[in-house]
Amino acid sequence: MKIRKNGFLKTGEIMSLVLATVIVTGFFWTPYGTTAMNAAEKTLPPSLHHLLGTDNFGRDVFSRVISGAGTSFLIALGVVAVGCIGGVLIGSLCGYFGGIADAVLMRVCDAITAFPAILLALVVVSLFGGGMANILLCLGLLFIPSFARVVRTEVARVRDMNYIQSARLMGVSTGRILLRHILPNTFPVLLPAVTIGFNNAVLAEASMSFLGVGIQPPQASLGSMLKDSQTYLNTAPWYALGTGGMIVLLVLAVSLLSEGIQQGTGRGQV
Amino acid sequence: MKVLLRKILNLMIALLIVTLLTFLALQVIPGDPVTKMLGADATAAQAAQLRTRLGLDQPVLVRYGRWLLSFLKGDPGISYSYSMPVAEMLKGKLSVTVILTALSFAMTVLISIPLGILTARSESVRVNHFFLIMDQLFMALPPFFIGILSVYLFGIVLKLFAPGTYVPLSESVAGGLGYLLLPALAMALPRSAMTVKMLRSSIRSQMAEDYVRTARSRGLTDSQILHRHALRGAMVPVVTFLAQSAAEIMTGTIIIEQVFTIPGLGRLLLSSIGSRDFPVVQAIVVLMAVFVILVNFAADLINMAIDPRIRVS
Amino acid sequence: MDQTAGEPAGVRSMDRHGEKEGTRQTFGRTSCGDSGDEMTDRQSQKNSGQQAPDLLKVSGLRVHFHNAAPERYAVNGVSFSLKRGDTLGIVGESGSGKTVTAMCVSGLMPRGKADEEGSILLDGREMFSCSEENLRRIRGQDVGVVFQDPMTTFDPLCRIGRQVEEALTVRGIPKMERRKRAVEAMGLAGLRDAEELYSRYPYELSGGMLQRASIAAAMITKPKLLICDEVTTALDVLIQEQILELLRNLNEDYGMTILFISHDLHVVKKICKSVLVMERGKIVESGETAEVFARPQHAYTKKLIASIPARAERCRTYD
Amino acid sequence: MTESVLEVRHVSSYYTKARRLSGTHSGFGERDMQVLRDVTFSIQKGETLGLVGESGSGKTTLCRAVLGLGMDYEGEIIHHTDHPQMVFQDPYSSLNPARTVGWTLREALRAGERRGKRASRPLVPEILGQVGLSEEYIDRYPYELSGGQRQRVCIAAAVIQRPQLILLDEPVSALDVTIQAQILRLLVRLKKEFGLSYLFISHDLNVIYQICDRVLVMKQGEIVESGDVRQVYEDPQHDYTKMLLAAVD
Amino acid sequence: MNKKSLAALLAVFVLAGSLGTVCLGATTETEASSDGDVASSGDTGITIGLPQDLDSSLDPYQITAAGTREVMFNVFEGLVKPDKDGNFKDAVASSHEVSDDGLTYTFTLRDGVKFHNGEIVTADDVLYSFKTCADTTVNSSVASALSDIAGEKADGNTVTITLKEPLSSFLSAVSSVSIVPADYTDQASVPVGTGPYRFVSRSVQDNAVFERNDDYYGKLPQIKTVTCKIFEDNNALFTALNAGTLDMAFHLTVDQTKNLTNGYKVTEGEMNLVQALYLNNAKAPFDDEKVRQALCYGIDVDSILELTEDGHGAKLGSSMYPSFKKYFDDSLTDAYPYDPEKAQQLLADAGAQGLNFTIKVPGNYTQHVDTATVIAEQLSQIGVTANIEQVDWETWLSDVYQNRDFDATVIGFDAAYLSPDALLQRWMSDDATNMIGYSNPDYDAVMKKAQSTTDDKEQTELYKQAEKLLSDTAANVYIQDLADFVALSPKFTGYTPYPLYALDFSTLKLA
Repeated sequence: MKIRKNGFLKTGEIMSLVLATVIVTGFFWTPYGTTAMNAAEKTLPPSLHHLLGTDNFGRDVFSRVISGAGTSFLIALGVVAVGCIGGVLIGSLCGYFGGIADAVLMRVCDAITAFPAILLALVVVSLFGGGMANILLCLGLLFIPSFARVVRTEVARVRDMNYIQSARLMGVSTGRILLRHILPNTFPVLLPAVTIGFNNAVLAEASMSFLGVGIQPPQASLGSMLKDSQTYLNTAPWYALGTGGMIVLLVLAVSLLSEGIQQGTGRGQV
Repeated sequence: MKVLLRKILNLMIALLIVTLLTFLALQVIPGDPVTKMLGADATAAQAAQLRTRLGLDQPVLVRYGRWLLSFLKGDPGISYSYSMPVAEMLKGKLSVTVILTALSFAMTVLISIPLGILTARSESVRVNHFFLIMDQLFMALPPFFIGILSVYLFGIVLKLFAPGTYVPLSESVAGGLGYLLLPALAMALPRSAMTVKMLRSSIRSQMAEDYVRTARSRGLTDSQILHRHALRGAMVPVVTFLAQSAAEIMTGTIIIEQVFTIPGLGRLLLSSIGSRDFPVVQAIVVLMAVFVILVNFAADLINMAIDPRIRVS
Repeated sequence: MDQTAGEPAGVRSMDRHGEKEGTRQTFGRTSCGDSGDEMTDRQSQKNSGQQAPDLLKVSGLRVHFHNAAPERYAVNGVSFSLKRGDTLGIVGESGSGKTVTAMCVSGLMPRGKADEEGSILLDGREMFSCSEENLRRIRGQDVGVVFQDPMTTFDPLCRIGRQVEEALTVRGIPKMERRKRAVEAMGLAGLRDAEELYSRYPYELSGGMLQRASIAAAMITKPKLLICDEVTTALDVLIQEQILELLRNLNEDYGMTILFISHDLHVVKKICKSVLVMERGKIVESGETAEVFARPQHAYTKKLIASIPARAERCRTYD
Repeated sequence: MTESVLEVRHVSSYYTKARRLSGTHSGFGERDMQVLRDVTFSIQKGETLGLVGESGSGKTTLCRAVLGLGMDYEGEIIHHTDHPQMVFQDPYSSLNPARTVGWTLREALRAGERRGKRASRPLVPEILGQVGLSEEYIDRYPYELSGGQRQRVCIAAAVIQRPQLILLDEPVSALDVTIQAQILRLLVRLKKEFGLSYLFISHDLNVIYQICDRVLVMKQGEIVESGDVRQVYEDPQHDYTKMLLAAVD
Repeated sequence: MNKKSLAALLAVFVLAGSLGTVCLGATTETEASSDGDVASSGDTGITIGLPQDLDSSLDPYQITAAGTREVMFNVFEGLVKPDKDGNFKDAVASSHEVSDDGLTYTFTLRDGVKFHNGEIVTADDVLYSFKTCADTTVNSSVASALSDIAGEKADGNTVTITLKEPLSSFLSAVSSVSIVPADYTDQASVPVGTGPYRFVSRSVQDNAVFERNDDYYGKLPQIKTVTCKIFEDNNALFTALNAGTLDMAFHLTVDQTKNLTNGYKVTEGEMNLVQALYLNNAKAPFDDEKVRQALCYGIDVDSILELTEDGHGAKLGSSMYPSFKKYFDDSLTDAYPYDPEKAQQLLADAGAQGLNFTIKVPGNYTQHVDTATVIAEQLSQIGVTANIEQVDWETWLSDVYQNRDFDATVIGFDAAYLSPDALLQRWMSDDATNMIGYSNPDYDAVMKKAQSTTDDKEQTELYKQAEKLLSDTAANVYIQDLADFVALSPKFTGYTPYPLYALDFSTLKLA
């Protein structure tokens, strides 16, 4: 499926590329240690040494923002993966077979969407502790319904197409039909769902850390950093702007990229 | 009519599942409310006596059944830690969260529908590009970030409103509502951007349908076509999306109430989860779920009104 | 359905980014006529008194789509005329440009997607020099169009009656009169119990009934010209027969001039007095239908006629 | 009596509201109505049996019943061959849009092999050649092909497993007249080459006349007339058949 | 379906969405309780910010949180009451004498003292208060002091209490026995005491309102209504303060005072509490003294003060804060100078390299979270991984304080009443509130001796010995008495710091 170049795709690509390199390097090296404190350099304004200035412990905000972005990026990716896989599984089963399984699973999905995410997060965190894996698991669970619904409608539509009938006639097994014939056709629908999923995952993780339920210090997380930066809005506004700005950039890059791809394949809108 | 009954049935089942899920989730959370209420050095006898008084010694399902019955009768039980009726604790707070959600939802609808129609009709490529970029930008703004910035900008720098002084509506409707405007907007902005994007693409796809060409052949102007035909069809997916947004706004209030220090359900939910105050948590979660399911049901009804075929399917 | 990959898909689709605006070159022929005021029924009868013999005169029509290859013209220098009360058929395979020609005549060409040249005189008025406002007035008033697929030609969310009378609604005809004329038109189009069907939804009617309603909607304003674009293709043989019967009555009893587009030579043979054969945007042959079918001159016409397994010759080509 | 490939005895079927998923609207308000009424016929080996009738006469339902594609029916359907194949009317939904032509054909080969049809494993280019398409089409996606080319690929896919019976549901009615002729010629050639038998469904009597040996005329789910195609065309018995023939003349 | 009806349809949708929910809200919406806070106009009212909600039960003997005790200081009074210099002056009692053998205490009731519900205070109320307090108080040091009572007798308006053996801190224990009306069972939700302010109402998570007790026997406070506004955490409180909606806030951090832009007067004092990294001695790895000592060497208290409070705050070496001068042993402050190599050596000896533990800290106290963050960073220099788990206040109370389910925590312990026991009694092995499970027989012996001697000089020496034992065995990593910054609106003045964790509304007056 060739993708035509367009404005969105280019900007999206550049932004994602820059962000990805910054984040990946962040995993191995950051200008300063993400937790290295320096009493002498408390709340310094942005300068060449400290691109985004320093926080109330004298830690370099830029390094912490990068590693925080790294954490959020990994969690968002994991959440979308869990949501996507779970969603595709449930969606294709319901979409293809329908019947009671479909009715039951869909009602459970309705219930999960009606469930305030925070409560589930708290249950998981209080049970298993606040590590990245638990947050990833619990958010992932919450994202399954949205993917499931999208995939289910698409699978139901494709299931009755002629080329699926002929595949059945040829003797292709049901599993293979689902996996090799039907699912590739759901990818164009999955892309927007993945993008929206990614954006919501980044925001959900940040909100949970903001409420003190998500990633625990000293690990840098954009949400908890944003919460701490509230107090210093007056003397160190760059602390809040830098952190919040990174969240916006992360989300913007991915949505531009996906918009670009959709435009390119003619499925987006003008 | 049969379709309506089936929808109502689905609604009931979803509600039941939510209440059951909440109830089970709360049993699973570690930390026993009784020790919390009596303190660590309470004697075993005292603990057992309290447990029976609260009915905690019954099997889970019996307790669930009894709770559900009393909830349906409007009495969500007594709070463990504050030993006040839960209804008493909720009353001021529920209306705050509900009004905040309704306000934010109304803003989303009022911003996105006109804007969506406007952008769908504009032919010039430049205008479209501008709107697309604005959409992308606003969609990426997390509500709590907008919240922090606006509290700082409007609250502390410009002193337009005084953060932390939420006056309940019972006292001054203007004061209360005025205070809620900003938090509602903070939640509404990203939502409306998404809705505008969706409405525009939905209108565009309707305008490409065959019946639009037929209508043109009858001499209708573009705006006549849009308002008499295309817009209605385009609304169906948007209505469903809006209902979903209402649900997301409701759960979003938990964070926004924190940023704007509004005494709503969100803060109470967080602290009662901390103190394992099950009746309060249970009541809040179920109320939120009821709201979400009701709004989705309303969306289904409206979609049925718009598209006769849904009535029949 | 002739919508195959060959046919330029760009006819109806949205314009791509950065397409340059379409240009409508006119050769400065006669003006569009009284563009200013509102053209009402009575007035159009009045100035058709000194009617030109031909209701429609197309000369040198060339259409090039922006997204098509540079030298590939959808319509490449088409000229023909259509007398009042005549039924002219345009025949050709998909990609021959027959539908594009119809679109130009009915003024339904989407803006900004193609360059159009040449002249189209409709009842003495030059379509190309008309303002968009006038074109809009002509559509539905002087030209009625019936489209191919009855299932998608109606707005599914809107009752049938309201759509049949729409050409009148936009012309400010009061509600009661609109309803009366709509029911009357539906009756004329062969719909039994039109009163009851008036308030039904499109999904409640069969293909044949929808096509009849579509014809009623097109002729409710008694247009001078009725364009039928593949109207029988999506229908069964028996219903096709009934629709053709209806069109024949409209032509004979009401003098309705019909421009009939189709890829099905059988159907064209049954209804059209004269016929044009088009191939890749050009008219390769034209004349009386019987004459053209009996003694086709052009090689392409011969090939077309040969591939119809017409029952008359009864030869088993595949034995 | 050459042995028969398919026997259908007294098949009747009632159309109950299809098992649609909640949420997706299932089209028109249908009630329980009888779609097939006591249909009986058989197809001999190497024969092309025509089935003509208007839409809603039950042609497609009969096809689905014969192929067992989820249609419940009374009566008996006996297949003397295994895995009959089908070619559909609408070329746009007959090929997997997300897969190349080569992939689809390989998939058909692979499914065939799994069922032990080892036989001579024809290569994909060779198969395409049989239906008049060059090798370059292997890596093409369906949206890059014309209607006629797609139908050729569908026929290739149907023929690849060398089934004895192929059902053709309006295979050419979506195509231009000139292309129709080419496809019909291809079908006849393949029948001779691989000894196939066809159930050829169409609403176009002339196409039926050109290609079929025997013909069944169906009206509202019932076979009203059947017999040798020349005899039925020259001397139609049932007035419904007469009406159909008159309309085409 | 013309435009009009479509617009109508949309309006219905918006209405359905909001009406459905509002009426949902309305079903439980009745007139909100009279908790609307009175605009702080003129001399009548003041709004004070609290970083966390008051305890669920306001019964004086059940109060556990220091934050609740310092507010309820205005509502409840004992027979005697501490003043701003730390001495005990008569309150409900008009006078008190102690027999020279220190065994009998006679209090004469002040006549005409009324409870907030209008009843006159009688000797029976006093007896009832002492008996109920002894049975139900959660404060172990008060309970053990009251257990020393041999008998109580009331005649007319005097109450005499005889002890089994002399107890130097008994008078301070008496100050914490709040006098309550006999057989009044509703203290938990509607507390009634004799203090200068009476309780009006509270709305959970939102506010608590107190009003001047007009028939208070002592000097009538000038401010009529005191509204305490409750915030989820320090940030929210600070934002409201900065915007001028609060008149007063206390326990601010030094950074917050620097970010204050509304021209409020800031006074600095000490919080009078012992902040330390409290280690769960009952659980590995902190049951091993070497490991605890390693942490003491591995944590640089000076840099903690520097980073979190720009150097403010007072270092301390044991469970005693500097402003309690009489018993503060300054020599212990630098018992464990910062020595990373020694720390690592000790860890190696104890076989605990690569130590990994969790610090559970209440999220709503920024000071404690900041200290924990710095500690975690410092320990990572010596190869020790300290994970920080922020929990909300209620969870800290139940998990850490009551159920002792923690490795380490950063918190501050205050003195419930002005006596060394209030700070040291807790660490005796048989004490119910000994949350770190510290058990050291020598410490118990020294403490018992200290509590029973009547010679003040010897007693002080014994208490200091107890403190030294805590420091030698490195029971916890003692850090500081936090600097307490109080911001007060220029409209008010008269804030007087107390030598214990108390906030006296009655001294506040208009500037």
